[in-house]
Amino acid sequence: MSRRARLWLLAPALAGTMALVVWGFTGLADFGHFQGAYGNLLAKVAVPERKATDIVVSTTFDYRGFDTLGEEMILFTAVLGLVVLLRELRGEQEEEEEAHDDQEGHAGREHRTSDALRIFGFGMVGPTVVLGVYIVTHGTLTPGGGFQGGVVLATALLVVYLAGRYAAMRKVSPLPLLEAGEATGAMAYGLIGLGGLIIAGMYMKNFIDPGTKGSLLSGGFIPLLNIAVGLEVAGAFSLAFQEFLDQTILLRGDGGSE
Amino acid sequence: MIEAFQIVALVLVAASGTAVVLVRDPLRQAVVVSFYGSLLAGLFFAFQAPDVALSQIVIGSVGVPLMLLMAIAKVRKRELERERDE
Amino acid sequence: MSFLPYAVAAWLFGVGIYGVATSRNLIHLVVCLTVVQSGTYILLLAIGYVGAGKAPIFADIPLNSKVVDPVVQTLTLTDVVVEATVVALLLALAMQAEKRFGTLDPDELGVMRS
Amino acid sequence: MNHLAPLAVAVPIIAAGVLAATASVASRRLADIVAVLTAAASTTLCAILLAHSGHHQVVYWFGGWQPRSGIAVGIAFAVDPLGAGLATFAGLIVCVALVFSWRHLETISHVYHALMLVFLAGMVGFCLTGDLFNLFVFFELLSTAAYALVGYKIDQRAPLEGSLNFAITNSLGAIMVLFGISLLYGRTGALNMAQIGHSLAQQPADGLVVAAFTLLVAGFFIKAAVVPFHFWLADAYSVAPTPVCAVLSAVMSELGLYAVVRIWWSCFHGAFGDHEDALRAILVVAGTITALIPAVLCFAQTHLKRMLAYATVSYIGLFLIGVGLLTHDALGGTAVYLVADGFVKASLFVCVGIIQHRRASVDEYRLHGRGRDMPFTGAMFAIGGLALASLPPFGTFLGKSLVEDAAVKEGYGWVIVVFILASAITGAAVLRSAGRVFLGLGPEGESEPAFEVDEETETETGDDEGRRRTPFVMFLPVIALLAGGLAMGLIPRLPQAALRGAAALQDQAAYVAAVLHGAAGSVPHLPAPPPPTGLDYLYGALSSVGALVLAAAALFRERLPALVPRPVANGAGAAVRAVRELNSGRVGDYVAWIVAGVTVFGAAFSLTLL
Repeated sequence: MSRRARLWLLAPALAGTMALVVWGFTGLADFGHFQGAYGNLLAKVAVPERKATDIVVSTTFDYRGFDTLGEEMILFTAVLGLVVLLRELRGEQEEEEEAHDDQEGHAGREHRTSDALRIFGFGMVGPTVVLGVYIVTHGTLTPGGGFQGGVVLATALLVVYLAGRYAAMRKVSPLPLLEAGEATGAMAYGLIGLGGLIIAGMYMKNFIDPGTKGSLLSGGFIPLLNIAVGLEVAGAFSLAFQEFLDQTILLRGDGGSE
Repeated sequence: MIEAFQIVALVLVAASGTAVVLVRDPLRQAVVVSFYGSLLAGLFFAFQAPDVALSQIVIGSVGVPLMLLMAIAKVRKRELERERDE
Repeated sequence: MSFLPYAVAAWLFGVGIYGVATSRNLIHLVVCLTVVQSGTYILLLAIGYVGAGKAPIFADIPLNSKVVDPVVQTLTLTDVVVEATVVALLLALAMQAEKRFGTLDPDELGVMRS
Repeated sequence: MNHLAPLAVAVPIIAAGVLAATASVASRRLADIVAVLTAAASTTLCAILLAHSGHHQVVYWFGGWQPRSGIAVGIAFAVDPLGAGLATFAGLIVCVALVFSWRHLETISHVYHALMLVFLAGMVGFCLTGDLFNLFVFFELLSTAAYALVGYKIDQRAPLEGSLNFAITNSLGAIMVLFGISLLYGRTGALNMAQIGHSLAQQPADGLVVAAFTLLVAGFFIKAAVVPFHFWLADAYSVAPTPVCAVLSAVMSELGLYAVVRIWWSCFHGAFGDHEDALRAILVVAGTITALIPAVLCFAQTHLKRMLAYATVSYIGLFLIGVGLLTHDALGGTAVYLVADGFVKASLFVCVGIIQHRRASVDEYRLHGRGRDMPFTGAMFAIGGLALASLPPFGTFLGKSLVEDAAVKEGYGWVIVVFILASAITGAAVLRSAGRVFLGLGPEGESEPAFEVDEETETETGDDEGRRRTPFVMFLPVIALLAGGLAMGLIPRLPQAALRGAAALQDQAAYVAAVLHGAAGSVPHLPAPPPPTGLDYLYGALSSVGALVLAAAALFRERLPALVPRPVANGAGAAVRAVRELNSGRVGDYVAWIVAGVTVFGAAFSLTLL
């Protein structure tokens, strides 16, 4: 189809689809007047039952914890996919390495980052990691949890990259270790679920005493799951960033010679 | 029922979402989409969803735009190489 | 006015699909797909919003407070992560495609016809 | 015993994690063995579940969150015979594919194995779940694995493009599904399918229900590749590694249809039940179009994998007719048909994989006569072609007869013509290729330059020594798969069991009672359907003989007298070319077609279902 023909097809089709969608939306309760049986029930029972103050987290990890296992696996699979799709093939690899050596010869990009930025960057790593760990571990109490904290942890690695250089980042986080950590996090979630089956007789059953409301360890196995997810997400995003960086690493080196 | 700041956030999101689609240059788009991600996060706060907002900040306005920038950088570099070869 | 959140969700759905269908650049296309997906976030959260309700976090509000629906927030969390994974995979594909085809224009790929 | 349900998903997931975590230390062979054993274990679990669900619905609440006064608190697996059967079938095909991959894809194999196991976990979870959002999660999980697997051969252009088109269109489908789920949640405040169905049935349907139904159906039709949502399929299936093709074509597409069946009977039947006749008409017409147009495109192909890809779409059309008849005997028959055809199509893909391994090409013309010294593969390929044309006593024949009989009962006797035409044309395409490649029949021809394929072999052990004979691990899957296709037609109690499973799936009241109130509803007892009659055998013979005649006509066109007047033939040729042109390889076009499809289905549903 020519682009013009495509537009002729798309215009009425999209109009029709939009009309359908809007028509559907008019059947929804007025904004702010929702009364969902499921949500109302959870809002009532979740805190007494699970002691975790953040109901979104107890829903994510306990009541609907199985969804989150699936979501974990989607992330895990996507990273496997990145490893597959961005792998360097034989021959290509040598090419890239030659180019890389070239870049080393040009004194690399180490000198292109100003010292001030480097010091600032290294200074930022610590707080970023602490923030990430904090968000992961306080998931049951306040907004946040394994996902959000995990991504923050992964960006700490990027800070290393911004501040220093790629080689330093690789030294901090060798790829096989990251891969193993990511896979372990994903597996750990499934295994904790299995623990529910073995200890409490039901897959994904919360087999640890929920503790008292407001304490860091409330929510039973929710903090454990948060840590598993944090590990997985941190590993996954670090790997994703590195896979993309692997591809872009030469850019900075070239920049000088242009 | 709808609050004024929610209306403002919604209108901003709709406008910047449209801008994301209409900006056809990927590099400029990556900047716009990062802005869009932050606006969405703000909207989620306005909808009383701080957990989602936090995710949106780390993923929508940092994670995804970073991946985009890296992808664009790689593509630009190859374009330059191709031009040099010609 | 109370239809506005739903209208915005529908608008993002439509404008995103328009972008996907007419895109001349794969990276641009991937971003347009995220716009379509962001329509689902707004729809879900708007559905679950309760007027004058608080966030469903009982750290410092009494247990019987009126809160917004927690389930939609859980769903949206999953949705946001799913979006990131799809973006990562599609970008990887786009970059490899650019490497092999020398172009990012989806209309110029077309190895396979008929 | 119920605990087997979560394990069927958890086992492959954990094994995938182990494989990925130990990637740098474990050997390739070990990974092969672990993967095959894991897939076999998951298959066994599903098979046991299948046996149990034959007695009563198996309901498993994750985390032990039983529903409270009819409100689901957690996520449930609600296992019925058809879902468990499809999951078992998926496991079997993945096992066979993993055995076939023994010699495939030497580089970074551990990732391949992990991806296949996740793919399996996604499909199994998709079949077993009773929660709508969980269905979406598994939909994304299996799709994500599939995108990566299709694009596995990144050194070639076609797989990248196929994977891109696949990923973009299917992601759009997933988003539509999510919009539909959101609408349903907004209406019912529930995610459990039984609860949604129960709640929707309480009040008359309106625009919201129609829109939700359309968006969900369209999203799943994209996965199933129903016309006009089908364009991506040929691009993806013709370029994926052979073992992946087998799984995609035999199981994944069919899952889209299963989801439509699931949501119709569990969620929407109560709301739209009065308008069943209208929906039946819409689905049968859509199925007819999906069966016939791709069948012609299949016949016009010389790229063997692309040919089988179009055959897959054509069969999806036939299954859609069977599903769309909306009766338990049609659905049971479709289940038999679907599994038998899945076995056969997987065996055909594996045969093509063997040809590719030995001759480094998948183009019919380039392979002309070069398969003469591969009599066994040739024989299997030809038998597969006949089975595709529903030759008795293959399971395809049995399934087709069951669906045809059900169609006659519903007053849709004319669809028999569609079944015969589609199965004869797709079978003929395979037989023609078999004749050309393995017997060297017909004149030599130029392969169409319509699309350039990177002609390379996938098997990386293939030095000249390795190419001279076919390894045993490649033959074994072909035999096993064809035997499976044959067994589906011969197992005595199978049709009855399938019909009972279908009746159980369609009993919404019993489903709600079992899921939400823990009732141990029993699966209804039904008499065995009558065995195929003489008329059925006549239809089977018609399609088989028709396939042979059509294949012969294509091979010996020059020697035939001109039966068709030249202008008519030219016109038909131009029409076929025009239809082929629509599959432009451009994802923008595909998206436009998808949106058009949503509009058409949406209009049809809103005009008839309210």
